[in-house]
Amino acid sequence: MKLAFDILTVFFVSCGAFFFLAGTVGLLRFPDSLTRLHALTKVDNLGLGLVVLGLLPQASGLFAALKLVSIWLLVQLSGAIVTQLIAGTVRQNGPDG
Amino acid sequence: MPDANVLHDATTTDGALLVLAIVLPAAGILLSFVLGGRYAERIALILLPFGFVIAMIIFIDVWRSGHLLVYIVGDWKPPLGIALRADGLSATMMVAMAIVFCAVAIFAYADFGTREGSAEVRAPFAFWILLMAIWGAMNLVSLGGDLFTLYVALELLTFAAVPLVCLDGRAETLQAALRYLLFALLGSILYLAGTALLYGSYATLDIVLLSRRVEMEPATLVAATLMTIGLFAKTALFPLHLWLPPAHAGAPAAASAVLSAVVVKGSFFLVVRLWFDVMPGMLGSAGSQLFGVLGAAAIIFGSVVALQQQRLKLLIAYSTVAQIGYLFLIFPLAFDAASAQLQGTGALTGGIIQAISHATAKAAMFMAAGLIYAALGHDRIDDLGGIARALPMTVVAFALGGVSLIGLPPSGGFLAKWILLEATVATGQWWWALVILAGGLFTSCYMFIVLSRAVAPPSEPLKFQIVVPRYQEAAALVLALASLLLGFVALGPVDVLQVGRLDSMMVTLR
Amino acid sequence: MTISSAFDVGLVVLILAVGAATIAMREAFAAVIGYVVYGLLLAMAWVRLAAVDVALTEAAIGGGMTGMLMLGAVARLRLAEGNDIRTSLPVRLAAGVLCVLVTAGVAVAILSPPKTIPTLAPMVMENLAQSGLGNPVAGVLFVYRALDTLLEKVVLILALLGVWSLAPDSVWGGIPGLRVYARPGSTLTFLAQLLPPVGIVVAVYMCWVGAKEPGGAFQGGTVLAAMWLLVMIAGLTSVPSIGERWLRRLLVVGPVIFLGIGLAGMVLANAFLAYPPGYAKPLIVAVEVALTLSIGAALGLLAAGPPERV
Amino acid sequence: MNAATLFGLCGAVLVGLGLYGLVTNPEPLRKILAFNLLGSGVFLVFGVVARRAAASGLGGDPVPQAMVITAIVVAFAATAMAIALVLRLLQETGRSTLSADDPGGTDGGNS
Repeated sequence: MKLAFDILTVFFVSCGAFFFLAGTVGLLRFPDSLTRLHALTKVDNLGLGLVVLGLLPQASGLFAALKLVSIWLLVQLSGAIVTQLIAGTVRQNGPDG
Repeated sequence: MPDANVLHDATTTDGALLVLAIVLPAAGILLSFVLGGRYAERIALILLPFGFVIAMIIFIDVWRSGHLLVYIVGDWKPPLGIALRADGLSATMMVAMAIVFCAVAIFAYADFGTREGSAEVRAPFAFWILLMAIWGAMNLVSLGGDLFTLYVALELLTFAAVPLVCLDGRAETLQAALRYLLFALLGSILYLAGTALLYGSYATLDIVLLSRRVEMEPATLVAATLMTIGLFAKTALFPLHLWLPPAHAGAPAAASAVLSAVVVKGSFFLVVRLWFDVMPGMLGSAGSQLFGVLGAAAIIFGSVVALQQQRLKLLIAYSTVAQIGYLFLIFPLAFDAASAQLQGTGALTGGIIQAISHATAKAAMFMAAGLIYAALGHDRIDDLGGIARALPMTVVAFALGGVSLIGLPPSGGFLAKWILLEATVATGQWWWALVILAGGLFTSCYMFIVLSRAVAPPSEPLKFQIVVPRYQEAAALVLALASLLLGFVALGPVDVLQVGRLDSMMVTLR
Repeated sequence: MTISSAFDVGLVVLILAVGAATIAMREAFAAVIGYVVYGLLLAMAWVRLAAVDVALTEAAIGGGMTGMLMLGAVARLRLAEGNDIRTSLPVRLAAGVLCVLVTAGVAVAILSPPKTIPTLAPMVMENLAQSGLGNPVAGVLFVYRALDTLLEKVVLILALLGVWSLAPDSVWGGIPGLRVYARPGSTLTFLAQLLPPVGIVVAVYMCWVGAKEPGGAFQGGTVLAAMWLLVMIAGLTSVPSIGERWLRRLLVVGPVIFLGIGLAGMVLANAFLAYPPGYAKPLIVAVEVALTLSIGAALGLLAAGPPERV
Repeated sequence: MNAATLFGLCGAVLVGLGLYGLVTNPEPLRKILAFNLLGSGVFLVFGVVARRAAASGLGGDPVPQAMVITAIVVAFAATAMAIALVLRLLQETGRSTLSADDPGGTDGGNS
């Protein structure tokens, strides 16, 4: 049982880490702000989501698991909104604004 | 060791006075802030005289009993808790500073008084609260028995002093304030780094405990060096003085008086605490000579630049740079080659008297310069002609302050320099005597320039901007007289400075 | 090399790289962004040093609030004239030598620890039970070294007064110059409506657990300040003028209660800032709650800057 | 080398970096940033002092940890005041420099 949990953790966290890596490469390599934002949201949603999912089996109890999920939700929320704000600014002021 | 167990860690009778000396200003700040309007002024004017009374009682207590006053805050003894201690040095400093604060408050009543019924005004509201803050911070600097508490005191001092510089909101003073702030922050962070390392080595920051535990180790030396550089920056010791002249010369007169007389003495006091109390055996001969060289350079440089100034307030500010130099001559002179220790006797007494006489004299001079500026609308030294006839009391106050700076008898400056000269003879370090005498000569030169212009007839009839209130002139004169008559303490309670020194010295001799 | 020490090395390298970048970068904006990242990395370092209380404070204040303050300043300074020339090479070299010396000094001090490392931890724990607190850091802040904590609150008020005193005379008592982006229906408004309830719960939680576990008045106060600023920036609530009675009262309520309880200790217990036996915990919690409010208000207003309009 | 020493050396380097930025960078805002870097290096030194003194089941000595919390708040207040000064200066003059003779520029070279 413990082993199965550990395997799950390793799998999901690795997947999450992959998305983090991909998102970071995108952030550095993509040509303009909007596409970079696109790359970043992948990190927020999928990357962090997978990491949290992977950590859930290791959580010490229901409360800790809830805390983990709420971290993901909060990052989702703030990430999405901040991305919106940046994108809005870009649309308003042009790519250099 | 007979007194190794005397930790000064029990609250003494009257120890509560020490708490009062810190709580009163803190409460005054909070109350003024919340009540607003004219209350800041009223609260400050009520509390500052109380501060003088408290300082006097503490002083008399220490003097009469010959013992420290101690208060253990929260009933937690060091190293876990914090002790407040009043020894001879701190009691003396507190009284001297309280006198300056009271005089400044009277002086400032004219510039920062608010009329009945008017709304809250920015500059007065800020000024009175900041004045109380400096008062509280100085009390804490004097009484704090723990190096981290003293860090908080230093920060209190910084946060109170910087806004005073730019109260008038002109671009030059804003720039001076920013520069001052950066220097002061650098100073306090270096000081803090030193406390971190000291705590790491000895697990206490209590001054008495530390003085018993310190050993010659790399970490301790690094800590002491960092703290000293930080404190030098705050004291504006040459060559870290760059911030001082524009800041002190640009501030409103009452603020300049406090900054020059009081604030720089706070960090100087901590240098003394650190080297004389915490680690008297660490400075060594070379270190004490280095301090002396910096002091001598400050005296020469400050005086020479002061001589070249066109504006009165800048001249006084550079004179502060020079006078700070004297304070650091005490280190080579207090160094006892036989025991390789700093001895807290003759030279230290001279240094403290110099600090006090400079505080009173310089406050008086800045006030006088402020009055001259207010009356003429400028402070160009070349155009001071006729001012001596128009504002005789002010010019006399300025001149008397100068007498003390030069070191003519019976002034405090005379007594201080006399003691320092005696120490040069006793320790056979004649070269410092040359510096002391040269400094006096320079000071007489620039005083002569200013006074000769002031008594000269005016080139054109003087036009006065305002009528200077008498009590402002009187406040300046009283401080100048205090500085002039300070020399007479030689007949009285000079030995109070030794209270509390002997035992910490003996312990480190082990 | 174990995984955790590899992590530490990686973390240190990252911290130093980002730190050096904030110094070396030409663009002020990029440097500030770098500093925010740096603050978060540093918070991780604090976790690795087993100082969760400090990590929370560093993340909230060092990274968050300072970063926000700096970003606001950069935005305004962009309009300023092009800045002066770089410092000359000899000066930079001299400064470099000085800094290497300082670094070497501190490094030597760290590499030569005393043979037996002295600590106050046992003494702190021994006496902690008396106060009923479970968090040793809170014990130091509110029991053993309460004087420092109290005076530091006064420092905070003074700093705020200092910031306010920079205002021109004509706008004294006016409204701080916080930039407001009020656009009803915008995403910012949405965030400002959604986040504060969560944030306030977090702040209350932090303040409440501070007695037992990491957290406390500083961290809770910072979260409160952040929420308040968010709501003000989104234009959902107006920025208060600095003359408001309630605002002044809010700012001093923490230190005043702290001071009051401290003075009461002279009569009811046996010293200033001592707590009567058995009442220590409730009194400290009361002080912490009041301080959380005052700290939140003070930090928020420090970030908002001096008054700029009436 | 243990983790505490590693972070301690990191702190030492940060102190140097911050000091360098504070002395050499002409822009006030960058000086303030450098001051914060310098400060955080000093705080790390506190952290190391705390960490290596771990005892009684604690991860570190709580006394220096508490001191750091106090110092972080003070450093923030200082930053806020410095930035307010810079912005006010900008308002008055349209510039934000510290004039030609730069504080800490030529003079900071002594120790």
